[in-house]
Amino acid sequence: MKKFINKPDDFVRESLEGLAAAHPDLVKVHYDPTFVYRADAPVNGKVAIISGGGSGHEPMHTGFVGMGMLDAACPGEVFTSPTPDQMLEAAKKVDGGAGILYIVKNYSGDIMNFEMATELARTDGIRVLSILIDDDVAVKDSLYTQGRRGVGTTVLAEKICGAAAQQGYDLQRLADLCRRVNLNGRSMGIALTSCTVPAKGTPTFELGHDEMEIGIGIHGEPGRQRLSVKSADEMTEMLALSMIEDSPYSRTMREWDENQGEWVDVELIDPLLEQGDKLLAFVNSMGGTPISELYIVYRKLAEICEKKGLQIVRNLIGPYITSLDMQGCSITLLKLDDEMIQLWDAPVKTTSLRWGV
Amino acid sequence: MKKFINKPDDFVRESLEGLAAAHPDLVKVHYDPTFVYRADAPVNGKVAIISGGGSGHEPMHTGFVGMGMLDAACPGEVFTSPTPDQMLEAAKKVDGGAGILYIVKNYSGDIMNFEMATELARTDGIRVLSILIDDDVAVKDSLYTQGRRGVGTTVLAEKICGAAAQQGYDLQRLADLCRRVNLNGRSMGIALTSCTVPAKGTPTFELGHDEMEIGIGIHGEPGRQRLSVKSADEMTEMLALSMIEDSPYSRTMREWDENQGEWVDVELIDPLLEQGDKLLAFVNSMGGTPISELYIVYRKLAEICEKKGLQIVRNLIGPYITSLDMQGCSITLLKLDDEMIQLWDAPVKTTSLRWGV
Amino acid sequence: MLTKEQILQWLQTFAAQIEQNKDYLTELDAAIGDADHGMNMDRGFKKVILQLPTVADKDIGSILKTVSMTLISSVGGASGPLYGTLFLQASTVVAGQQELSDNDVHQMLKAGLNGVLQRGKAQLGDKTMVDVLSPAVSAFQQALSEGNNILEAMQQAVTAAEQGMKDTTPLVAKKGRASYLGERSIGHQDPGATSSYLMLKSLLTVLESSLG
Amino acid sequence: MLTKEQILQWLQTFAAQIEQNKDYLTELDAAIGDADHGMNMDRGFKKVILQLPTVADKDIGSILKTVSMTLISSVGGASGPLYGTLFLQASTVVAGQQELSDNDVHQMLKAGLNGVLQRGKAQLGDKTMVDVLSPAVSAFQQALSEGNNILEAMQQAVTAAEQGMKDTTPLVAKKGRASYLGERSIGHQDPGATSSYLMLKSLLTVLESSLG
Ligand SMILES: Nc1ncnc2c1ncn2[C@@H]1O[C@H](COP(=O)(O)OP(=O)(O)O)[C@@H](O)[C@H]1O
Ligand SMILES: Nc1ncnc2c1ncn2[C@@H]1O[C@H](COP(=O)(O)OP(=O)(O)O)[C@@H](O)[C@H]1O
Ligand SMILES: [Mg+2]
Ligand SMILES: [Mg+2]
Ligand SMILES: [Mg+2]
Ligand SMILES: [Mg+2]
Repeated sequence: MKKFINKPDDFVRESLEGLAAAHPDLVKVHYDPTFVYRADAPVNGKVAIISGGGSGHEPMHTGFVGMGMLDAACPGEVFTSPTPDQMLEAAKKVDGGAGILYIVKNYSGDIMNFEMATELARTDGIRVLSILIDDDVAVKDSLYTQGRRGVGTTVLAEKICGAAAQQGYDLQRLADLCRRVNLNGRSMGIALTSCTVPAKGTPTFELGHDEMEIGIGIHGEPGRQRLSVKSADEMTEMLALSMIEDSPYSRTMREWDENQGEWVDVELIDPLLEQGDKLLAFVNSMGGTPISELYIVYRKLAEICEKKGLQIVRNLIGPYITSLDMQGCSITLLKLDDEMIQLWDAPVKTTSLRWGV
Repeated sequence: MKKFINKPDDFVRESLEGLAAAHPDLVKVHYDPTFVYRADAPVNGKVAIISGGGSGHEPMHTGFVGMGMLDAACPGEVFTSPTPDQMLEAAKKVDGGAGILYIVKNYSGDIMNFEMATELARTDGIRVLSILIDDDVAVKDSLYTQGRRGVGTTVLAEKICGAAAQQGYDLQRLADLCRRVNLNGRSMGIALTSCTVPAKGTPTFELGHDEMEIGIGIHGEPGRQRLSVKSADEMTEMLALSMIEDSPYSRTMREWDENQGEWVDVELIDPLLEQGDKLLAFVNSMGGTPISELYIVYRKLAEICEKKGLQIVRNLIGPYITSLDMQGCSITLLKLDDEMIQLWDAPVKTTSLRWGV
Repeated sequence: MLTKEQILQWLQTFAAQIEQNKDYLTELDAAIGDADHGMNMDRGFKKVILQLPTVADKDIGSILKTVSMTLISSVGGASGPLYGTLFLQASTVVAGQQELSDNDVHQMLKAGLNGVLQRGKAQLGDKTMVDVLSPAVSAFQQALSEGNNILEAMQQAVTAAEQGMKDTTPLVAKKGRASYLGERSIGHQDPGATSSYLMLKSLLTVLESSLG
Repeated sequence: MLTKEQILQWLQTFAAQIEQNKDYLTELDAAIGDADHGMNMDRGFKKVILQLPTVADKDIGSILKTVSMTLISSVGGASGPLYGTLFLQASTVVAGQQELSDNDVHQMLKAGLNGVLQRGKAQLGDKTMVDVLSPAVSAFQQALSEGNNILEAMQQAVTAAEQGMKDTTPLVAKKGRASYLGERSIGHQDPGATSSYLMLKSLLTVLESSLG
């Protein structure tokens, strides 16, 4: 393994120290428990948004802390969800009195840790709602699995909800918006190489010189299928069609009922993509794929969407939700409404996503 | 070779088509000869800035076209400097009547092609000045080599000069500023892996599992020295000290004399770095190194600069001048004055660098 | 009967087992997960070992609660809340006690299993740690009810645990990360089941060395 | 004497040689440069071959000028302006001519070499195409002055070119990308020198097949 790290055990900590050193105007880092928070937190009267998850997906989430996006991010060890005390302490630090929205990716570890954090926050008198992101269409059924994974839509939900919080949405309205973004988002990814987890030191899986994994998540786990590599156009088509032709996905999700103070099951179904829909197209590098290749993917994606009568009205292209040094790419298609468009365009000032200010 | 490309020969073209499709509000692309230009070009009365070079360094230069940075970028084939007709046509397209500044990296190919373009522009009645960037301290002497290569400082010069042009600097003042940025910038890079040029299909050089190349350029060429890999802190220290302890570098550069209509030799010497200097620290990924590792490098770099009495007052961290999919990183230290700081902070709106707007 | 010293020895033995099998557990997780289970558990139990001296003179309930809190705040991932809840629920049924009767031990193990079931919602056959814990607790109870002593009961529990662990190999995972692999999760032993087996085997080791 | 047809054959032969040696030239460039010389030259000469029919009925000067313009606008890199200038300067001394005397050929080659020297500022021994062109032009002139015919002169030029090409191997590069390697450029043959050798050898092939 060749990486710019010192000891594998110090990877997360030292990377955060670098982040803090580089951007003291934007973020601060608290250690033990570890979380990154807006330098100007708490913002009085604003709902605070907290996300988190395993490290190794940078810039998500730590790079998205700042005005118009996250109030705090809780990084776990590499690919390991953070612990409830991190989330609880972060909530205490950034709570501006209007409550906290946890944006959680649908992994058993993340869910269980955030559930515990939600319960703990409540006993500490902090209002918390929690929304799960599960947008990865590679996972087909929800009955026999943990359900879809949370991937690219997470970034978009954080941006859109971050803008809404900044504009004064209250906690319930924000949670509803976040759920809506999730239901309208779909993702699918391909790996050309495995990533290498620093503590392990060798690639998580081995891919032959002409093989690719399709339907991967973001944790270096193998995908659903191993195929021989194809052209950029063919790979793009596989990804795009798996989303565009995705049949309605229904699942039961647990959400926190503030009034009853307990977890309740809610039935959720994705709206289908239809001709004339406006989309945000997000072409994402898994970390090791350069932007020049992402544009080749985008080129074909735009062509396919046009053919299908889908209108790409916004896009995001770059490495935003990664798997360490993995070569590969994922596409996220988010069906937009006018409210989401306005919120997407709103100013954002974080270390890794910035415009309008 | 596994990449998101179709045919290697179409790599550059299709990547540009994707760029154009993604950002029609910001840039347009002209083909045959190929150049990317500001969607609102020409900007009347403003000096236009044109850069260019081989492709494979994205986002540089094509991702830096837009308000407050470049007016046009001329991409060559991968790692192959573009041709004079590209530069000439781009100049005609973006000339707002106040002349053109070519920002050129110091490679024999780039120099020769831009020299021809300068001569051609003159015969077409367009005022052109041309400044060379040669900031790579890995190249030690200028007598026995082509001289230092142009690397990371190029990005910084394009941003700073772009802002100055936007603020109304005239051509001569802009050229003087660009020369000053170059003289104050130093860079040094390390490769952990080779990149793979699409048309070749195999890595340009082979590195063992525990080897690194130090003093690399940005074209996948081997560096000055091959060493066994070290910790991030040690690698950062090697890079940083080679710049901080760099002795004064003097060289003869050819610049275009507008009045005489010919090339003249100018003697240029870098100012030394001194205690108390204000710096812009630029930690750059070669394409395949994720941002989490760049922050580990930045962490140590900040520590070293502090110890040496150098003040980092601005920074830039990310993949901005790359070598396709190479894993590695480079550091650029630019000594700043107040004028440069103000120009760095000025709004910029390009596809890959954006703030303040 | 299980004394407080034996409980402490158990935790130490388990921590040592985890350290020893760290890479093995991670390799198992690499095949069908994200290559961190060994690291996660080891990080947690290293912290536990540091905490133990501070509570060694407290009751067993307090000790197990400290283990739980330490795991919850240091392991993360799926195994953190699961093992954390296991020890939390186990601690509640032995609160205040300095030693445990054979039945206490059974109640403790059962409470731990129930904690895992509650937190993780996995069922038997989902290819998780439940596939080890559940048959082991049943075997333990069965053995006790047939009049065996704690050592014998634990031997049978560990035999059932080992079988349960091995039986995860042909299963399709339905919970946790491995579930994303669908059919491709077949043929690999579940890492969490493996660490749970080590936990029970560590308890047996302590019993054998005390009584043997 | 060299006819217009022979000039056209030369360009075609050279283009074919480049295509055939594309990977070889690129490999040479990978060792001490950026792995594109074969691709660069091939891209340019494929365009040249497309252009040739449009100027085949013009004079030699016009043909060479078209070659030059085509190379300049399609090769890029260092070799584009260098070969472009070579053919540009060569074209000026044979402007308007339909055939070339032996001395015209010498003037043409010398003008080409001077173009490269002017544009690239390399000196003999800098490990560039100059190390092939310069000794070849000298040998050609020497052979003519000793009364040899053009075929014999060209044979000696190519012998000198081949020697110059091989002699680049032990040199430290002082121009172009290879110069960044310093001492590490030793032991590798220069790609541009190699393509220049192919250019001269192609001319010899044409002469041999016409006269032989
Ligand atoms: N819902 C669940 N119920 C019970 N056990 C589970 C559940 N989800 C995961 N596990 C167990 O956790 C183990 C993985 O733990 P670990 O690798 O530490 O966490 P993560 O999956 O978050 O990386 C699996 O092998 C499985 O035994
Ligand atoms: N200044 C120069 N003068 C003469 N020849 C040069 C000079 N610089 C480079 N060359 C020649 O160009 C060759 C490299 O060409 P090529 O690979 O096509 O361009 P680039 O170096 O821009 O990638 C070298 O092998 C060398 O022979
Ligand atoms: Mg994990
Ligand atoms: Mg080149
Ligand atoms: Mg795991
Ligand atoms: Mg080359």
